[in-house]
Amino acid sequence: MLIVVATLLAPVYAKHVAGTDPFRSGLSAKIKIDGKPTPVMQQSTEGLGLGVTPIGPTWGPQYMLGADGQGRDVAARMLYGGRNSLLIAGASTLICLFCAAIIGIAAGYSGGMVDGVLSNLIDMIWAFPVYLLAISLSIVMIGKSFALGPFEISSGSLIVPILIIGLVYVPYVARPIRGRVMAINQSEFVMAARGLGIRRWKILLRHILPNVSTTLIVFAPMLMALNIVTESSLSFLSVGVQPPNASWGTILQDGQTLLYSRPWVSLAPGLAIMVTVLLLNLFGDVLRDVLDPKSARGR
Amino acid sequence: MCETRSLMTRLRGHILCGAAALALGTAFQPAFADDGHYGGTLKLLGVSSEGTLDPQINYTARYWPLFIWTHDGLMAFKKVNGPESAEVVPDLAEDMPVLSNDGKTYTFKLRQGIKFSNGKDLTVDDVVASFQRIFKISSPTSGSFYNGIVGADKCLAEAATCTLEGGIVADAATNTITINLVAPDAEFLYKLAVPHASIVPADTVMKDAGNEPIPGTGSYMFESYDPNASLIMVRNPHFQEWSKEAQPKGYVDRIEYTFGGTEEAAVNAILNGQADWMYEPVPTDRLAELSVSNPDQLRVSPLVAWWYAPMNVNIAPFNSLEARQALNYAVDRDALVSIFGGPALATPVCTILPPDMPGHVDRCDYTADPGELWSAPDMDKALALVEASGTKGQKVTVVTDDSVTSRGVGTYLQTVLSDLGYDATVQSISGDIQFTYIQNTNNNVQISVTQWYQDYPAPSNFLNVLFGCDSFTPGSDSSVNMSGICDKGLDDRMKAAMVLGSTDPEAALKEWGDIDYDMMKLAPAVPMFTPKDVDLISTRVGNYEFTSQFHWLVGTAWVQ
Amino acid sequence: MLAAILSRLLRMVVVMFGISVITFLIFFATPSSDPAARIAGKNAAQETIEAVRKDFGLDRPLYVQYGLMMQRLFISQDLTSFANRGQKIIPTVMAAAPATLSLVSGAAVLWMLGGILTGITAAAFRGRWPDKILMGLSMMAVAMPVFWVGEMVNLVTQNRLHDTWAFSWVPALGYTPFSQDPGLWFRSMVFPWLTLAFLYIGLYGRMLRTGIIETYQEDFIRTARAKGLTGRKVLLKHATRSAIIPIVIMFGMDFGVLVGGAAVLTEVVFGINGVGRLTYQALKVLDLPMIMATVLYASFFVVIANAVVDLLCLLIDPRMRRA
Amino acid sequence: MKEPAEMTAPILKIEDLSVAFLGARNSWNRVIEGLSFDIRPGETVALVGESGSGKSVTSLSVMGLLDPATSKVEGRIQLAGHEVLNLDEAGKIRHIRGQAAAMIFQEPMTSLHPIYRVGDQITEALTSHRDLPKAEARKQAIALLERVRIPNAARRMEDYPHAFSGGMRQRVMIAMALASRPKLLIADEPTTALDVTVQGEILDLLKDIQAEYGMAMLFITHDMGVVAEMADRTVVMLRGRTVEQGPTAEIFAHPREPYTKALLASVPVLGSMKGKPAPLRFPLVDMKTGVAGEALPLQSSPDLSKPILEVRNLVTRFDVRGGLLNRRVARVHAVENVSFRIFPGETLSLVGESGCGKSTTGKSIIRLTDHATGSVAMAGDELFTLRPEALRLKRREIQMIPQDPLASMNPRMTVGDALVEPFTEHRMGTVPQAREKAARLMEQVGLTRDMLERYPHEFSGGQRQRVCIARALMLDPKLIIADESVSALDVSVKAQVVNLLLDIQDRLGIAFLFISHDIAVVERVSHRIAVMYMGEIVEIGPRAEILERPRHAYTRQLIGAVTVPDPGRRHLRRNQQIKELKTPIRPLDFRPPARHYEEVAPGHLVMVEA
Repeated sequence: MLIVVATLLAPVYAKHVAGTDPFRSGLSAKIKIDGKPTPVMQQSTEGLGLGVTPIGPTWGPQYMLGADGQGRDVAARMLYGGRNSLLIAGASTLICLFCAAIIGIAAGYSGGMVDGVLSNLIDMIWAFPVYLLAISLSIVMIGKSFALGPFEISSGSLIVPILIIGLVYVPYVARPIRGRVMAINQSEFVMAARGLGIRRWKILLRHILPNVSTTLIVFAPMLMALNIVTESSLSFLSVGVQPPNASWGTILQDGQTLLYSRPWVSLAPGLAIMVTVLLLNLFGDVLRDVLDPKSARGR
Repeated sequence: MCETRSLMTRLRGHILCGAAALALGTAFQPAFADDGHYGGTLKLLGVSSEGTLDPQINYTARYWPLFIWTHDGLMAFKKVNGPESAEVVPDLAEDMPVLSNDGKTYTFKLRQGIKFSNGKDLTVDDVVASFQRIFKISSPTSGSFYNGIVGADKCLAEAATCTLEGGIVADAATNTITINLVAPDAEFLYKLAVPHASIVPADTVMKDAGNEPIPGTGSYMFESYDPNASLIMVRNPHFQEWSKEAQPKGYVDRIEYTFGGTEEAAVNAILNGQADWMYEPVPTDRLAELSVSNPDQLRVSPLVAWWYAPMNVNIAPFNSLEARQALNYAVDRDALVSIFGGPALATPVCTILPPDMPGHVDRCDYTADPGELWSAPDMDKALALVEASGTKGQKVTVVTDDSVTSRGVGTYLQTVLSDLGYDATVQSISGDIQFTYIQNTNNNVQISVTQWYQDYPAPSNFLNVLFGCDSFTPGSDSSVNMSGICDKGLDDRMKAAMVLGSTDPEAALKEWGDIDYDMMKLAPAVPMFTPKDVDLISTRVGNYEFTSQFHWLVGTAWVQ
Repeated sequence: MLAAILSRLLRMVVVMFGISVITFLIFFATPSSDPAARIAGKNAAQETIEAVRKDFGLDRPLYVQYGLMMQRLFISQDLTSFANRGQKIIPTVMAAAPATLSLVSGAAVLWMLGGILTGITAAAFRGRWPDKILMGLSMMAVAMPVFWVGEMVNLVTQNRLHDTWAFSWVPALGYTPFSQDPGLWFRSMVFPWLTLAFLYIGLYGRMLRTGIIETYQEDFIRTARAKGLTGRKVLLKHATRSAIIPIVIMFGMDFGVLVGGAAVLTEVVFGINGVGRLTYQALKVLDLPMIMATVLYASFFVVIANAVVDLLCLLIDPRMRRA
Repeated sequence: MKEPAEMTAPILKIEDLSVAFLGARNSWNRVIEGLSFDIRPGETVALVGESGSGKSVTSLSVMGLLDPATSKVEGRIQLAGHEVLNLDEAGKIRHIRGQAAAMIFQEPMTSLHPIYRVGDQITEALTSHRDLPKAEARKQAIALLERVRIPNAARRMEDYPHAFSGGMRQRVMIAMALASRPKLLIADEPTTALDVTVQGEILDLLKDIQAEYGMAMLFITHDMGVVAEMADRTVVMLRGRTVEQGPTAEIFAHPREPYTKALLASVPVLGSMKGKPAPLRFPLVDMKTGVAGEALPLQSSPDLSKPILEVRNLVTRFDVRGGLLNRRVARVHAVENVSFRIFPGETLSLVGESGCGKSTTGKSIIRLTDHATGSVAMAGDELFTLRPEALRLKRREIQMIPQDPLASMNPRMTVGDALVEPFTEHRMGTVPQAREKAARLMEQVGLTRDMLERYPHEFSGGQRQRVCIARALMLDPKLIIADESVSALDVSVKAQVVNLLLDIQDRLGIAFLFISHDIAVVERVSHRIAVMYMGEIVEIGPRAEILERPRHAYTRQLIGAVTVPDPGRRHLRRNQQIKELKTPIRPLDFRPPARHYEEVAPGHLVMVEA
């Protein structure tokens, strides 16, 4: 919650406190430190004078966490990046749950051929290591704009990582959903509903779906936590969010090249990811306890 | 030369030094005659290997500097330090060739008594077979460097039966080789001096030799090659020095090139004296520290290259000359230089021909204060031009590769384009894909960030290759004229200049300079800066020599 | 039994066939991936590209190309890279495998020991501070991106504290084969092992703890206690033995996936030239033959892991042995 | 002859025991209050009461098996000289568990560790308190298995629990409990989960062993029949308190407390219907006074002109898949060639033990399983050939009342919605009409209108079963299949629900297919009875014929195994042969033999033994 609020405040921070645009190169920007204007990108003057180093953390309102290789305010980018990270993780979670629910329910409820085909497909994608699948999809999609129905998705759009991250975990959710649907479909109360002459689609809608939904809800925070890490990994490998847009993963990637001179550019997003994921996992545990009395007993 | 992406990788995120001359100065004394320096093992590091060991196929900046020590062509670039290294000298040929037939026929006399590393004698048959092999194995440059040889067209069409009938004529009795060209080519000798024209034994397999070393005539030979582990070079036991400037006897006895690891690890290893040199550029964030702590281990050298942003003149908004010029006015080269590592590592440029390229003239129109050199951006003029072009508000996507510097440049360009009133975004693609991606017109790339390094020191290598009509093939991944510009007048002038080069090089160079200036009036690209090369070497390496052609000369360095 | 093995093999072939087809199609859907242009080299003439296209069979229909590639990969085994002409694919993958295997096996030992210890300790001290501390650490381990942990480890061991007594023994990043220098191999793998294992210790520890605690609700645990067994025996022999079955299953799957190259992030961060990194680099340069080989290699291990896990289940859980 | 129990000191002495559990919001709920009783060596004391009366909690307290974090135990428990409540978990309590007292549990299926061999589990019980060489421990374990009459004991030592049937597992549990020759054996509902014939065997075994070992036994059960058969003394519990305790014969003959009287009056007793032609309601017992009212017989009688349901040659077989291949390896012949008819207003009961195929028969009839073949005609319409939509509409006429009402209701739907749904689904009226009917039916089944807004988990077991009955009645069915509908209910509730069903039949003339293993209840409700064994009907006929003149050996065995709440039967031994329960799993190439039935009396058919 705190993180959401903090990231929503990003524009306020960027405009009114830091006074910088986190998406604009600030290569020749200067800030005042102790009253003296100091360039954000500091040209090395000693020795051979090779290299330009961005300013380090000032712990003041401007460049609180220092600048990145483009002279942009890392703190401001952290907030915007957090927005994107959360947006991507959230949206991909929804997509994943949606697709997994459809596939899982289709496979689990219809059985027979449909189940056979879908289950085998799931198994096949399962055997494809997640990161490799995500990386290859990213490379394909980033290189190409494509039309999805009436929507043109441009390659730099956030929709690309959202789709990719959303899709790669579908088998991992669809499989348990399918199992759950099959279990519910065999359960006494569905039997009873059939015995009462309730129509098939109504059984699905009124009896199966509401009971699968807890499973889906329990998955949500865990999946979102996973997606945040996946997003950062993909961005770290530069196949995720595209510049100049930011996410915690891209900031980490920027920070990688400054690791030895400006470690805060890496530390900050890493810590942010850790805290967010931690909170999501905790929330997931709580949710599971609330919704699933069986495991609550175990705690 | 050796322009492959690896070269770009090598230069990714670089550096450079105002104190270059100073650093170079210390390494200068060509202390030959000191036999005490012979021997030892040179240890090189690379993050990854780069493919086949076939000198006629491999087109990478990583291996070309090695092939010049294991193989020879009829000609060679001088293996000496500094600008002189751009000169071609006879290598396997005894002398410079005799030109006849209006510059279309070259006659070489082959040196006698040279043996391949497998002990066989070098004969004219080997030379003929080697040239046929270029085509039979579809060498990457077979169609661009050697297509001027008579019979090459047939060979390109039907590689398997290539004979180069009438193109290459050998006379074993007189030990001469005659090469007939379709038209005069002022750059032909350069083309004979690059590794693709290496002379290999006639019985070499007529396909990519892969990881199997092919015997050569150089001072070293490949002993073993495992692309995942290492490449070992040892002395060629049959080598006798015949020309110190073409193929000197190297100092070290053994060269071990180890693959794997990371740049950071390589830096540490060199600092700890566990290795002598690394192929990859020193990570930027270490440079500032190293330039203070270990300045005597850094070598900064100028390169003949440029970073530029080609603009597609065939689609909006850069089909408008004003729009292209506006961007040229608006880009702050100083900011770009600072992305690359500061003024010690890069110099702003305004022209297509880099400063060290023959024919280059200091002229700059697109600056606040037009004159010889770039001074500052002129935003007012740029804004006015955009207004006049009527392209304001259009969408522009800058396509960069995913290296740190390239993305930095792209992001900066996006900022400038936004300032000019465009709706700009950046798209960064894996470097290896990006280079072909931006060439293909099907991808509708509007503007991209890329680099070009010389293959050999000829202006056509920049102007004609990058902006000539022949380099533009719509719908192909190989269409290096990324701007898609084809100006009939300028194209004819370039063709004429190339012909002129074979008779009056001086006049030709002047004409190239004018073409450069006139081409920039059309602004098919934004010239950004010319980068410099930084090498980090161990403290025991002596006699560091740098050539613009093949960069560090590994063979003339010593370790003891 | 033979029939069972055969059917397993058949399933494996089907899965791998599917994966190879998907890989192949993804590749050809990628823009700017014309292998001919990239094999031919920078600024190659159109004729050269055509010649290469023909030479590599890239002008044939897709299904023929697919067949050719499979033939060269599995039968003649001389498939070469698109990106690095002449680089033979199979020896390259085989050469990368030991590095990955070293990384993953070492980490696996650590994480199994660590995870089991963590899970049992936490369950034994349920609700008390050792449990809380261990579970807090586990949650953190799960929450931190592995590449970031790796980077921070590098920052400390390679740079910030490298000159202190604590980390001066840490060699430069990169992989040294065991056969070359066992000592160096070990020292260079310590931190990659720890980094990779950290995440899994967290995962396994949490899962085992939950499993043990859930098992404690089972009737047979009540029976064991009613028999008068010591608390320790109930915990270690009765509760843990049951709760560890899902851990073993998970371990089999994780191990298979990681050996297949899923440790890509760890390999990249620590500069280990393993299969994951090889795959990643092949993907970045769109080197189809290499991608194909590494992806099939990876899926092979996943499928094998599946089979081994099934077998393991039969061994450790007699209930599965029915029929 | 036993020495008088009064002469020796009690082995277990419970004084003023109170137990509270931690509930929601950290409140302590008292589940046992002021419980006191004692057991002397060699004596059997039964703790009897309905669910929630605190019987099991008492036994767990004695063993110290309650989780100290969530429970609070006060009072005194003296066991073989130990103050149980003063012992700590770390060590001393072990002197009690398995040494002074041993325990067997209700669920033999889950009480053995699934992944250890049976032999190892018994050996472990032997060695955990004594230093025994391995070989010696093994020998003793085999001896114990033999003692509990497990055939091939030595070989079966190597088997895992899943290879044992429920009865066999319970024997293993007993063997394990005997391992250290405890002074007290606590048996917590040891036969509840078992089939009636197996129950008899286990009770026999317990009696034998007690006689042989001379140990005391605390026997916990809800079944008055079992109490009568096993216990020297009986403690009747209600909601955590003792209602009455005393010698069993005394309690049965002259119950003093109204609750005890009510309990005894509600127990269905096999044989009590002798000479009664029509199904008979249970007498209603006033809980305050314990006075039983009059038992009203069913008023209406079946209309025998035309069957409402005619089942012919019903066969249901399931494939058993297994192995790494998941191939078909065998077939379960769940229902094999079953034929019968039910007439309007008639109740036909299907009886038999678990796994005999009676529930599958019920499900097959209304096509809730896909594997049935044969012919089922419902009021003239052949169900097996109906198209899905027609079948759906036809289902209105046959309704089911499930065994487990909680599982058969969607936990996310209010009871009101669950009742309205089928009504509107069959377009029988508008939603307000449906709600009105639902409210009326709720009242008819003894619930209130406002309960329609509740969720299933907010009801007690008996109430839920009433809801399920109401739901079935929403569709005005002609036939109701009651699948073990009252089996899981406490006796007093069971009586009420059975009465309710009879009321409905009286009023609406609905036919019932009553599926149950509880022969005493079956006797109450049936017009006719069919006995199933291994998927086949072995005997079918009028109720009195079957129960009073059983012809088939299995029917006799079944009836003989039924416990009767008559302390006079205490020393009865059934002396049945020990056998593993047969399963209807057959090889793929199995061809069921042709069966013939003989009509021994009008309407009384018996399968002819081959």
